[in-house]
Amino acid sequence: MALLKTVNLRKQFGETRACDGVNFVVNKGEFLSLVGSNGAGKTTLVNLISAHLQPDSGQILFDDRDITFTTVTDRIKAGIVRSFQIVNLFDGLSVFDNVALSIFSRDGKAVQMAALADHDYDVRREAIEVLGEFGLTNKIEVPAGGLAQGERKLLDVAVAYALRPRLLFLDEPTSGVSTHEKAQIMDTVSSVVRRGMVTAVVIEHDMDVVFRYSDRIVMMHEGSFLADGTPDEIRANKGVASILLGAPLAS
Amino acid sequence: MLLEVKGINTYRGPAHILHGVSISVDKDEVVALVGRNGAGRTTIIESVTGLLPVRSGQILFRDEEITSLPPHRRAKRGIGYAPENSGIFPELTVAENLMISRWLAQKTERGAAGDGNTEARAFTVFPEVRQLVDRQGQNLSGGQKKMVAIARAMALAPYLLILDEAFEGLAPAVVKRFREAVMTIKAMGISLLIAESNLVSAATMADRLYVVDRGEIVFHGKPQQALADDQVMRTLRG
Amino acid sequence: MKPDPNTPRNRSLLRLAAAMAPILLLLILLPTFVETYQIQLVTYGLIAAIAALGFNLLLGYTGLLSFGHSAYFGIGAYTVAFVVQHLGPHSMEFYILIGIPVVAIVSALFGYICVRHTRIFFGILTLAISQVVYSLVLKLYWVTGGSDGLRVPRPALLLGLLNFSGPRAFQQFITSYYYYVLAIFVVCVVLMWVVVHSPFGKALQAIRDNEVRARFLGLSIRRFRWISFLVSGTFTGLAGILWVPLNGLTTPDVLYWTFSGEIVFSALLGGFRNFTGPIVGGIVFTYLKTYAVATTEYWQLLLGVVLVTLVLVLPTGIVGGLSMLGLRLSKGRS
Amino acid sequence: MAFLTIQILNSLLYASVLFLIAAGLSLIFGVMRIINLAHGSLYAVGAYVTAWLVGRGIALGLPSGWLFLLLPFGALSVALIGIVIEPLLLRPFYRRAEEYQLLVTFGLIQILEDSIRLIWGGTPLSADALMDALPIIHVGGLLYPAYNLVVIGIGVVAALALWVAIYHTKFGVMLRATSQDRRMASALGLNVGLVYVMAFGIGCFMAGLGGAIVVPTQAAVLGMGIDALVIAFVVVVIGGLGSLKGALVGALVVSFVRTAGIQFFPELELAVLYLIAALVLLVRPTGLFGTA
Amino acid sequence: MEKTTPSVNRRAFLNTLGVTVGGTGLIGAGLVGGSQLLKAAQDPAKGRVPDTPFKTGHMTFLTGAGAVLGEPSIKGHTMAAEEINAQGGLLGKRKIETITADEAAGTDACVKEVRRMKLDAKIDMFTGVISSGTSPAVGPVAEELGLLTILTDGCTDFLFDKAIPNPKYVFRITNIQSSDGITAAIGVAQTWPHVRKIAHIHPDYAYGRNAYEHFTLALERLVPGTEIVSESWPKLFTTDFTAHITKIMSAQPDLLVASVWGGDYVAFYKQALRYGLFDKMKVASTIAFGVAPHAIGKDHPEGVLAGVHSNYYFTYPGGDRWPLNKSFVQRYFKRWNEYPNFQSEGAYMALYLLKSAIERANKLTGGWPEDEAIISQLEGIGIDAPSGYLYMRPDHQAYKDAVTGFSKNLPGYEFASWDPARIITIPIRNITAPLGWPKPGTTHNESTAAANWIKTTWPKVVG
Repeated sequence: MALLKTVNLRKQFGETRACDGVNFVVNKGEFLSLVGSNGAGKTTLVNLISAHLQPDSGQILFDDRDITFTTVTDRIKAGIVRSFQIVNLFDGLSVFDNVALSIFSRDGKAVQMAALADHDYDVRREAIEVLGEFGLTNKIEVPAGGLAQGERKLLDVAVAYALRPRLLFLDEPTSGVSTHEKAQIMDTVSSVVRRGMVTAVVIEHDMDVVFRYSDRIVMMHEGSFLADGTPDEIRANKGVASILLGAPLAS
Repeated sequence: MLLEVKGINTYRGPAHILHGVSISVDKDEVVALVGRNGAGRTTIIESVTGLLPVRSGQILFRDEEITSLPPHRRAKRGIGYAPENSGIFPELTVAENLMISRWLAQKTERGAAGDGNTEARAFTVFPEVRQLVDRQGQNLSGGQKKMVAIARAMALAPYLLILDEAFEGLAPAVVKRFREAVMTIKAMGISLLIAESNLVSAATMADRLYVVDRGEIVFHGKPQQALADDQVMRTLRG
Repeated sequence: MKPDPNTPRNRSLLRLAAAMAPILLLLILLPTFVETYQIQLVTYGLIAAIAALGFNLLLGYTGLLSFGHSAYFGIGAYTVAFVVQHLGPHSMEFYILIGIPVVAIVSALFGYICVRHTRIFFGILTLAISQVVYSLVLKLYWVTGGSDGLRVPRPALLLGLLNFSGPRAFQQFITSYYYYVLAIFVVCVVLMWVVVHSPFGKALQAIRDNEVRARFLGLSIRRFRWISFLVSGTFTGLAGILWVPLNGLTTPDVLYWTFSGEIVFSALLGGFRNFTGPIVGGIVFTYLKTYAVATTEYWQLLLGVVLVTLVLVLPTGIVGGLSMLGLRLSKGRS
Repeated sequence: MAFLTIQILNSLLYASVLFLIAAGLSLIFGVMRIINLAHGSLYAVGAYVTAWLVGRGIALGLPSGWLFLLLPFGALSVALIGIVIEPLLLRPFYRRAEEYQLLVTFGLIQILEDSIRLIWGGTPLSADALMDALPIIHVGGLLYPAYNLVVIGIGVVAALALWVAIYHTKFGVMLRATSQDRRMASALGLNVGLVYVMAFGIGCFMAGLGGAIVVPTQAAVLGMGIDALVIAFVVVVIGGLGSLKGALVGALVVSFVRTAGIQFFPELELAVLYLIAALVLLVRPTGLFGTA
Repeated sequence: MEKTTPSVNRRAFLNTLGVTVGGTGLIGAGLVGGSQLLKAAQDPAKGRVPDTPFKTGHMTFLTGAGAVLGEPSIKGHTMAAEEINAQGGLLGKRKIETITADEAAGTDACVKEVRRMKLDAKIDMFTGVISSGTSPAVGPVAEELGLLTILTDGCTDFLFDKAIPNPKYVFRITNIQSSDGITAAIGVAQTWPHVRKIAHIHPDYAYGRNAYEHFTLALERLVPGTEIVSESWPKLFTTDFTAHITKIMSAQPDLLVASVWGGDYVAFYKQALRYGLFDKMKVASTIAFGVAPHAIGKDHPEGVLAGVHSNYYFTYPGGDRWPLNKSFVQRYFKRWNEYPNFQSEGAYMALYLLKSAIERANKLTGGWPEDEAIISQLEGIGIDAPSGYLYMRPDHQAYKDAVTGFSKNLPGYEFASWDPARIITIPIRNITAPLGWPKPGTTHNESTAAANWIKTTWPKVVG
């Protein structure tokens, strides 16, 4: 059951083909990893799907509906949500506000001017619940700018998750954190996502993480798909391993 | 030692990025800094070039302390630099991009030696650049920009050339061309410090390499040792 | 410790009230122990504070530096003057009733144009538009009185309950008007406080901090900026409305770009990253300018030096500097 | 026809001075990303210094031809002020939000305006001896002072010189490199601090030169700087901040529109200028020739 | 109305207006004697007079383009205070202390300043003000504060016509603004009755509008059949007039009427001179020589009707005919190394007017007089001034002869001054609405009482 489909998606920057006719399928309910070396085109693909970039050609279908030319807001409303590789938080706002804002925005309450944000108990309850799921309960009053790197990563996912997406893209949710934090983050993220029955696509470098948490792994190289399969299938694929370690394809 | 970095701590804004990093580059040596995105390679490089101030630690270049010198004074002492995004001035022609380095080279000991035409050496490395001199920076392709960036750093007549992700986003054939260039440059008596995310690629060029992870040097040694080191491989994969 | 989802973590409204109570009490008692002149000056200060408060919704909370807020202040002032000239009752409530919709509409119109840009381009555009208004008011002599401006006599307050005539009318008016402005000021502070703590206010701050991410929360950035502009302009316009009867007349001076500069100055002086900063800044600037003009013939020089020095040594403004000091002191103690 | 010619010359005269002010303003913005609100006041300083020097020169009995040698000094003195101001007052603010830079130069206006009064007082200073050193020429039965042609000439020469300096000299390359990528420029060995001082100095020199050449045709009066700033601002907004070509085209547009305004619609002359600026901003926020 | 306007011969009408040329006039002057102002009061003050300082607040342009008029104002005020203090002060006891305020801080700041001076600095009297924009702003403030005020300029008709129609505390000793335009029109009618095509250039604010309107009104009666061929309204504090000048010249008028003043006028005449404007037409100005005399250069063309705001020029009354002026000019020059202008004289006289009123009130009541007593003495007071005879109407607007002249380079001065043989004086009562004339908004809706008065009472001349 395909939730998302791209058809021959292309995007070129100068002479670099960041997305070279990609046909990408995400099935409902799966936890999928997108892997590949730096510059393979993973982030570009997510940017295209989230309407951060416009494709040069090709089609994007969500729930069998063509959304290629819809806006960011439309796609969020449809349920396509993403986080960012470099943590993108509202540093001047508290941890609580960061998450609450997602809920306000989702519920169309963000335009309310005459109500105190802290006094919306429905939103409050939900925000605290979400933060609880991500293990950030003790930090709710801290400004997001004052969090440690690992917590920022978690909050970044929490902000996206609070939008209650149907399809969640996480761009390197564990980059820049220590190994043991990494496991913690991935444990938290994957359990929350699975519990919430959210379809998730994770861009990730760490193959241990990828193998451990993914239902399916798609590998990109130079703008196109190189491999697609379960962790076991990918593990067995020799080409993949050499690419990831940086050897030229031919060798 | 040509370059000695001793236990530097560097911050980006409030974030503590480098934790006591020490590296060195010797004369006639190609040294690679290997690490994943966000590991701290670029921060090390910017600490060496002076674009980021270091909080503590020491940087010596040709046995002189340069820790608190501004970037332009370091460049004049012979540190050439080609950044990750190549840093080509978009509204300057390639000739003008090269000129800046050439003028400065005339004021340096090394640049003044010989006929002073430091561009000529740059052109021997990348003859293609000669055809591009009238183009504006913004009209170059990514690969061309990278070539010009290296040529420009060469025109400075450096003792040390620092390349940050010099091969990123290049077609395999072009990468090969760049690797040869590195060897040519080394043969000219210029040491290189190369930042790479790709261990195998780095290993083919470097005499020595450092593996960086989370702002620390986690491995230091010959490329073969690195490739053989399971821990290193794990770090680099994730 | 698990936070209780049913209680706001800081009992924010109560805290605001607690913080304001002593200050408010002081302000209420003020006329009993200072002279008319000081009361008048504080009234000017409160009005400047309202203007800066409005301005800061854009700068501090939305991250847009307007260099043309004189336009909204001036339009508020001129609206009152036109009402006085062409419509009947000399009633302050009537002025406010007519004035606020006018400044709101103008702010909405200009804001719609201006929020298409950000950063320096936004600043320049607001500046240019305010200068168009200024030059029109200056040139349309027969309508606006040109550089002479328009006179506004003392209005009656509270639906005509308070009228002022007779020998001590001025003193009586100042005292009454002080309370009048104080009341509106308190309402404005509370309103603005609610706005910046509302979901809308949070969204503005989110947009300020990170426009890209805000867009990926599904917020329509431009619309939020526009509404923020509208609210901001309206507050500043209200300040203009309140200012005219106190001043007795309005001239194109309040539309000139240097007056916008003074509003910016006030906000930065107090500290634009604080809710209270612009309020403090507005009042302090009123005093600063008044006493600079009074002290020396070279008041501009004095003001300029004070400005440059303040910006150099107090980068976060008075309130920012004080809270930093407070933080350091409390840290030192513990 | 003669009147038309004179009005065109008048516009060019005005454009020439405006260009000098606006080009300086634009140059400083282009390189340093600072909008120098005190730029008009620096122009006024140029006018005052020149008028004062000319007055001294006459008192010392300098022959009138020699007085022309004093013109550059008016401009140089302003450049000198700029060279002092930049490292002292502006440099601490490069790392801070742009609001603060605006505010500092706003404070600088007040300091400069009052300093002028402190030094030279309130009576207008005149330097018309320079104007009288040159003949009045006949243009189709009308008179036109040759000095005004000199001003136009200086404007043209300044525009050319600036163009050559920026596009065809070593310093120009450094200047453009710095304006495009400050970090990279310094990593390549350019002393960015020095480039900034020089760019600011040159910008101030242009403003001072504008003041110096305009003062013989008018007089140095208090407040001349504030007015000049607002108009120069309109020029750069129309032409595009940071663009030399923009300053030139903007100066011409403003001058000709203003002259047409005076001649045909005197009631709306000023408002039309701001309106044009606002419209240009709406359609092209970066001005006709600016880049973001 | 127009049809019934009677017509008379121009020469005869100018005679009935009392226009004299050559400065032989000096109507209503007191005895020609020593400089009476400087003399100490003949009798010692009656009663107990405190020796606390008498605080005055003097507001004028200290900064900006208006400072060219503000500096003479402050100098005149200072000199009068120094002279009076040298005699021991007011009533021999109270030294005059002055605080100043900058009019350039903006009309709105001026309002605040007047309040501060009265309520915070506790001044006893307020003087000064130059701009016609400031006086209607601060006049009502002074009234509501009950602050004794003698405005030394800020001459707009609007002040007493509309802003404070029934002043109690505010007096003004400058000639009323409408007399500027009318004086210039009379000068034109007297000298150049054959002009037909007229061009105008006025600063675009109240003063320029008023000058334009009253000049035009008066000239209509004095020289019927003229036509306005060009109008220019430069912004106040414009310095580039070249486009305006070319526009004026392209209209080929016989006469240019200008009310551009201060630094603006200096810039204007210098540019107009080089464009040959003065060769192509007559020029009449209401306030050309109103700046500090030395601000005008030797290069100013001769034969221009160079008004001084209908107030005072330091060479008139000249020589020994009016020693009061001669000695005033000498003392002023000694003190400040420059010649006084009308602002100097106005500010100077304001203090002497006050001194005189206080002395008279003291004689009547003894002790330091109340404000009310001073006010009742000021109303209707007559006093010799450097400019001639100064009379304060009971409605608080002063009368003094309107005066204007023609520019000429005289030996002995570093600047162009007035041709002594061609100075025109007009008794002010003949060119302004008389006491009690209906104010605008009562029985008529003209812009000023004076405009209504001219329209109603002036005949149209023929020949």
